[in-house]
Amino acid sequence: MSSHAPRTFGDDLQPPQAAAMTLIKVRDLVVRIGDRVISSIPVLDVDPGQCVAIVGESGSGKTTALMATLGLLDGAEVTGEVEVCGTDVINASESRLREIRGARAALVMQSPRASLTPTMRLGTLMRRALARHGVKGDQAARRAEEAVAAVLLDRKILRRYPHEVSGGQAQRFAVALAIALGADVIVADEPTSALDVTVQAEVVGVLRRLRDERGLALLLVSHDLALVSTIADHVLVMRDGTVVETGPAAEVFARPRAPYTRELIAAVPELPEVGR
Amino acid sequence: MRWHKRLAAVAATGSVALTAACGGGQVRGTQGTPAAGSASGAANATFVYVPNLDVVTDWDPSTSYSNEIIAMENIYESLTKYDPRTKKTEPRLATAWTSSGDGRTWTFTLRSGVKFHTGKPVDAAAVKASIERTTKEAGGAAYIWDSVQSIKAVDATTVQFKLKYATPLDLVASSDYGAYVYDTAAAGDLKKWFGEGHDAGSGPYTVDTWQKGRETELTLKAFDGYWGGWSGSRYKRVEFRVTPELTTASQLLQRGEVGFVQRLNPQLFAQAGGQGAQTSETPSFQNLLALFNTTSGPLKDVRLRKAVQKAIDYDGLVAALKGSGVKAGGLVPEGLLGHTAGREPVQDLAGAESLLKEAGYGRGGKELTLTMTYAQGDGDQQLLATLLGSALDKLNVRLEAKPLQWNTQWDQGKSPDPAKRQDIFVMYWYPDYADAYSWFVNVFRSSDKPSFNLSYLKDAQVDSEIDKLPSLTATDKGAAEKAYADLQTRLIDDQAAVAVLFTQNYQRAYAKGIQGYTDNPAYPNVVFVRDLTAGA
Amino acid sequence: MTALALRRTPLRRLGDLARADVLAAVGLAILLLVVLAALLAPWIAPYPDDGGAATHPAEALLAPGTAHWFGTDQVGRDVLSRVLYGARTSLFIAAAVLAVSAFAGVALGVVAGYAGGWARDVIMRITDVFLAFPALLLSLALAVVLQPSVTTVIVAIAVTWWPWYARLTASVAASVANRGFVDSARCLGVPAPVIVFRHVLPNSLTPVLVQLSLDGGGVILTAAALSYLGLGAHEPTAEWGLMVEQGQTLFTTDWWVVTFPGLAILVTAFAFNVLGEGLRAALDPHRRPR
Amino acid sequence: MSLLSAEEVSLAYGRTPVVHEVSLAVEEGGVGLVGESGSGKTTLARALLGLLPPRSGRILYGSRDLSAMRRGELAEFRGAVQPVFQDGSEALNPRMRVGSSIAEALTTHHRLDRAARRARVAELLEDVGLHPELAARRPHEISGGQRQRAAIARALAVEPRLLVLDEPTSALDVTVQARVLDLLKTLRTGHGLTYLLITHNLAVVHRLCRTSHVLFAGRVVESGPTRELLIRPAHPYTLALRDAVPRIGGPPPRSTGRTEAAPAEDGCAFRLRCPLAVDRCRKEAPSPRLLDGRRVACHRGEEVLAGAGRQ
Amino acid sequence: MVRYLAHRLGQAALVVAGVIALTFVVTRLVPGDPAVAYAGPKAGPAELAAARARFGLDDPAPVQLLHYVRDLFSGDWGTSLHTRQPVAHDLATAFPASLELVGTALLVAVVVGVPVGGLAARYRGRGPDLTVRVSSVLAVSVPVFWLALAVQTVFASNLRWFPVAGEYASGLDTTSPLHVYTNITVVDAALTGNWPILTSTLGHLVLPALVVAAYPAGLIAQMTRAALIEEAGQDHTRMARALGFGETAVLTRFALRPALNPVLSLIALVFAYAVVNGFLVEAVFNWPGLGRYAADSIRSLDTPAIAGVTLLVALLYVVANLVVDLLQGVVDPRARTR
Repeated sequence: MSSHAPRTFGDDLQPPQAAAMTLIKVRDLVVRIGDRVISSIPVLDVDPGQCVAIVGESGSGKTTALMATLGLLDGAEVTGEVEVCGTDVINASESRLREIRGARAALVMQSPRASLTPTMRLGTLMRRALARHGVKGDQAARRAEEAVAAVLLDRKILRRYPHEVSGGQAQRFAVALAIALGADVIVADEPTSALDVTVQAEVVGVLRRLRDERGLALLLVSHDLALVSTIADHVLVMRDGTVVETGPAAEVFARPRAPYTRELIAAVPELPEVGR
Repeated sequence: MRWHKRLAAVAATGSVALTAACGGGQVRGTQGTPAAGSASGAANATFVYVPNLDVVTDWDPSTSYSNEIIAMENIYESLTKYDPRTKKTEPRLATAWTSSGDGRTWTFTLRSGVKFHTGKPVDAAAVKASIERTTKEAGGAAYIWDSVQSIKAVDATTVQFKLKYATPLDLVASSDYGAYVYDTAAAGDLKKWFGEGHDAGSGPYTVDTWQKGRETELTLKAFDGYWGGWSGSRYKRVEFRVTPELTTASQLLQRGEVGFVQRLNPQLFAQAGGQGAQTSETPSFQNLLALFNTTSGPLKDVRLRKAVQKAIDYDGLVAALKGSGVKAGGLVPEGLLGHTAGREPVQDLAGAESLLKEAGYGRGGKELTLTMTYAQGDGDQQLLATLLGSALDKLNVRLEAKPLQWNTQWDQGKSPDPAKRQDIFVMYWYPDYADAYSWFVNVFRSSDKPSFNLSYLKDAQVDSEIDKLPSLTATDKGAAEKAYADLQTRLIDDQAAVAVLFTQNYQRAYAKGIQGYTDNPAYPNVVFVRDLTAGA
Repeated sequence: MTALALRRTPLRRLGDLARADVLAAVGLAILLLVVLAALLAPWIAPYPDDGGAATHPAEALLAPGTAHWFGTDQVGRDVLSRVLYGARTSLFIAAAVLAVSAFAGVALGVVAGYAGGWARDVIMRITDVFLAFPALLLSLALAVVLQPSVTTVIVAIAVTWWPWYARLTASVAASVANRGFVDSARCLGVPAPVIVFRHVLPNSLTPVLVQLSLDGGGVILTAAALSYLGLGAHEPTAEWGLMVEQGQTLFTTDWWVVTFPGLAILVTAFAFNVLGEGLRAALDPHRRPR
Repeated sequence: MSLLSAEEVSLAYGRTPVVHEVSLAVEEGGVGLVGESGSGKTTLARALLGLLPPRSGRILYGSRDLSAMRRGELAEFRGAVQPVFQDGSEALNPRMRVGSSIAEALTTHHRLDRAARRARVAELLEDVGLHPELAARRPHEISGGQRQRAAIARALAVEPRLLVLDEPTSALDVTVQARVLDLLKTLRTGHGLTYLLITHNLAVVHRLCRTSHVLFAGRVVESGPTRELLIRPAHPYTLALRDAVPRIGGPPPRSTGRTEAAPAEDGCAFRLRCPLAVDRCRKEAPSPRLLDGRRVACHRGEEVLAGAGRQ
Repeated sequence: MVRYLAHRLGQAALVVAGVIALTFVVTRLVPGDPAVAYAGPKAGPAELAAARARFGLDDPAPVQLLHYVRDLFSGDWGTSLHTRQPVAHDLATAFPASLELVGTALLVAVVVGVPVGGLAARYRGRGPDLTVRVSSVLAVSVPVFWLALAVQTVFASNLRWFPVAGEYASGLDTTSPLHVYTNITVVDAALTGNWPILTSTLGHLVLPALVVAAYPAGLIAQMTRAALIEEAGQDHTRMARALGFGETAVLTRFALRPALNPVLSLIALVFAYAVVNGFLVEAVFNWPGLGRYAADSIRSLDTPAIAGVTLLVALLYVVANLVVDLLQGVVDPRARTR
């Protein structure tokens, strides 16, 4: 018995229809190592089609919070309430979590090529991931090709090894994995900070399009305020493990309330203003 | 020139290897054809001999001078055979012999009706041809025939030797090396033919299979036409299974996989005896000598030589050997003409101490450092090194005992530069034929370039007495006995050129069912397999 | 992990390691015991004379008992005393080999790593040649040439061991040479020898230290094998490999003569190996074992 | 005459060519070298520091060729040109105390007694906004921003005229980055420094350098006044770079062309990524030419200036 | 890839040249007169001179080196002083048995080491891990000559589970003679369907192969564990977990192949070492391989034979390294583009 049947919308990759429920719901999340609180988030909700960004500098606990939502933290004590697509992540069994990972909530990591298994062709990785979640044979092949196309990659890429693709391609392929598996939400940890600025623009463009066209939700962690300001609907600013400010992105960037937020915004070096 | 030949040899080897690799496949060990007799031979009893070294290095009966004796003595025969119990030679291929009064003419009467494995008869001509070829090849132990001036085949069964000087030729003819009689016309290129593992002997067995490097290196099968016949339950096959590790050999014996183990250590020997194997313990003709440097270094001083001689714990050494050695009574082992009873040395630390003191050393005196070289890997010599070092230590003498490869040890001993020579040289000595002369002429006769006289002794009186030994032995055994006794007193007591540490004991272990085994130390390690019978 | 560990002084690092890794702690403890045994052998050995030239042929091959816990050998020496004294020989050999080969290897390796170019090529090809010979075999050939002795063992093993350090140091030094502070020193005009000694060398040593502790076991095993083959220490030196060799034919009859020195080798090599393993895990996770 | 210049310099690592016939001059007001990963900017910086001999072309300090310098001259060059690298922890020997690292720089060119050395180290630390007590710490015991400041202090110790800054802030958090940039600005006037800044960040160049060179695949594709370059790029690559930078309150970043295409082997290296590429770009590699106050290597520079390539 | 291969072959050739030169130097340094070793201890001066001339020992060293190299390439590895056979022939006879032993041992080492290392990595820090770590370190720490004696005494002598020594029961040569094609007994017996010899050989192989396997198995287990743990901390395995794979699947399906790379280079390294370690074991188990030949040559200062064995093993090492480099290309696509 599988509590999580393959998504029925999957084959033609239509966006989830009646997804009115909150995809990621965090309440009073506290992550401790020993006695030290390394990350705490009182409230966080990611709704379908929404991009929520956690912003902060190194050591602010933003990545920890992100990994906690997938139940991928080792050696840390996690308390509070984390619900991903209706599943209580903190108390769920490992096997239940494995059903969610990838298929409902997919991860995109910072290092583009290192996050793909070096000895595996991308197509093999895709096939194994699909098989893991019950999609096999022709259906899997079709899904793979559609997903790759959705992130503007040539399907030839499925025959390549990670070291044969560029960073931007690798990152887009990671997104394609999420699409193919039918994930509702992508959890991305600094997905563009290892990329050149032109490539970053491209990846962000793909993410934006998927959100707009398919209602894909995004939980994004970044230190780059400027980048966040161009994509996020909702922002949490973190510092030293706590959230110092939260609110709709437009609000936060236009009228930052916390002094730290103001400092962060002021620190972003400015380009000369040009009419584009 | 030379390397062209070598190239050809390589090409030949290469093609053999190739044939082996892609041809029809050789049958292991039997040089291409399975021995016809071997299949039925399984029903007959096989005698499995366990040597600890490779058996064959040289198949040529004229030049053979190594471990292969254990096989050769079963394949080939000499004119006479030495019996240590009677200290006399006995008939083998010769049934009788006489010598002239001056010991310079010897006449042997041959056994009739004896055939070589090649089918030819063993006659006087064959004897003459064999020994002449041996002399001509001049390898191995060929020197034993040095005294022979001419050989004459008087008739088919009578051979007469004329000698340059008196020599006990019956003893020479019983030599374990260089005395075989064989069919010299067995093949065109004899040397090469032998090298391929063929034999041309007259003995009870002939080569069946031989493959160097394999565990069972060599198997022999009975020669049906042997003159002694094959009545009774004799072994029709002999297998040589090379096993370097003593423990392994002993375990093989315990599990009944093998028949005879050439050498064990005393503990394993005792254990084998306790676990149902038969054992035999026989003093050998091989003794361990410590040669003292009489011409250079501190031991030039005869007092120090005597001190070291006295410091040696002879009894402790023999105790630690636990039966693999017995105390030596002089240079000549028991069982040989010239052995003198009552010469067994004893440790005398007080005597050593006072001699040392006299020379200014010892406790309270100067420290003395002596260098000693001995054979690496020989447990018994190592025991000596340990015990002697320990004894000398108490006398404020430091012993630097260096285990060396034989070549290295010997080169150092022979070094023209006296400063490079050792103070004490440890080595085994044994005669090629059962005659004590070997010790004296090789080890103690002076020579400008040292070869085996590694005490470097130069004593004209000793030399002249040594030179008289062969003719005395050939003519007047009583006088010979006395000459041997006098020489030993001179060398051991007066000159203190040598300490005889112990005579090795052969400790053999063999399977329960084997009957009729006796050890003949004149033929070291040899089992005369045909003399045995396989019991229950 | 690496950065964290680097922040500690060596002693505290060992302490951290012991706490983090029980097995490594055990190794460290055993090793300390062996070192103590070596240092205190004359005082703790029940028959100190037996570690040297003394012999008691009358008491040969006594089984373990109250008088001789580990029994006696062929010439009546106390095996326990000789095992304790053997620790001196083994540790001395290990220390000497490692010192010599690390010194030579690190010196050449640093030059190769920092200089690069043809100097690196030449040195690396030479190390390749030496590496092609298995340590035991080349040592064996050399030991034949040099005549058996403890010094021979040291020289023979060191000859086969230094290339590992040269290779290791060269690769580490090459990466250190590319780091900012080396460039920065070059830009200051600091002379090359000073750069090598002050900047490259100290920052290349951590993996060498790890390798040293891992190699302790290997050297002890190789030295024992050489002595076992009769090419190393000789009488009356107490050496474990030699003791096994001398007693090996007694395994089935007087087991204690072989078993205890063999165990001593095993335990010491084990201690070095677990300690080295632990150190590597803590300091240098990317090195491969040998 | 410029302080430091490159004349048609080509560089390679082993057999791989990295920089192709680049010419540039470091002048007062600061020069920026902008490019993405793999553009050869760091390699070029190493060559300009005299750490990597050019395969062809010359590096000139004043009018003297670095490769032909005598010992004394080289020492003078070393005293005048100093680097600051990306990561402060890289620039400082992790086994040396911060103070010793700075003191090493002091003693390489001057003889100073212990007390004077300590005083000078303290002074330098204060200059870069660090407490003198930090001299006793080791690099890993201080924060990233502090390390970068210490590295700057070390470079300043020899009283150089030119600092080569290789991504000086890219490893730092934004707030720290801002403070270090401020420090660099202050030091420039205080110490009479000229900067050669190597970065991928257009905004940082804009903040520190009057002139900029844009590097693509080891070639300078456009150079000129930074502000001009950013407001009105004449090379499609400069344009793409600028448009891809996200800005708070600005439009979403835009990508043009195929970013993953490798540099072309023949013709214009950028042509495979260029939305404006025409047949000529394949046949003929554009050589740099003057256009509207800048040098640009593009056949269609005029059209880019006129607004082609943007939507 | 082709250029890389050419480069590697060039490097290997250089190493081989160095190996030959070094071997030559070492053998020239051997004390004692090789002529004496050949002619025998009681040989006279004339025989010595003849032996000396035969081996070209009177030529100056560079000429000797030249001849040495020339002879090596023409297949003449000299003549052994103690077997009096061409060394090349001796090696060809002895080596297959060693290969049989070491090959089996390495097979065992890989078959045991990799899964056991994987098990330890899977249960890192827990019981199985500790057990594997302790036993693998024990395996690399045990003196092989001692282990051989102990194993033989216990399992062959006392328990009688396995034969004491030898390659197969010696009587079989007569009852079911073996047709030799490769000289590797197991292979030949299997090829020709010689079941008695095959089963006997396999039985005889067990103990020595296990003893030889101990060291490489321990190393391989350690290496596999370390490499897997390292891979398990890499981003790509975290990604695999985030795709919903369980820990065991992550290790076996994602981490294992990249982790095999260092394990492979280790096997090349260990191969030559196992051959030499095998020498010590061969002596105890009376295995008719190179070890006994080497031991005899050393005992008798048989310079050409020592040089031959040394050279052979060094060449094996070079070849093993080449093979592993190629294998790495198979296992890890990144290696193909070097």
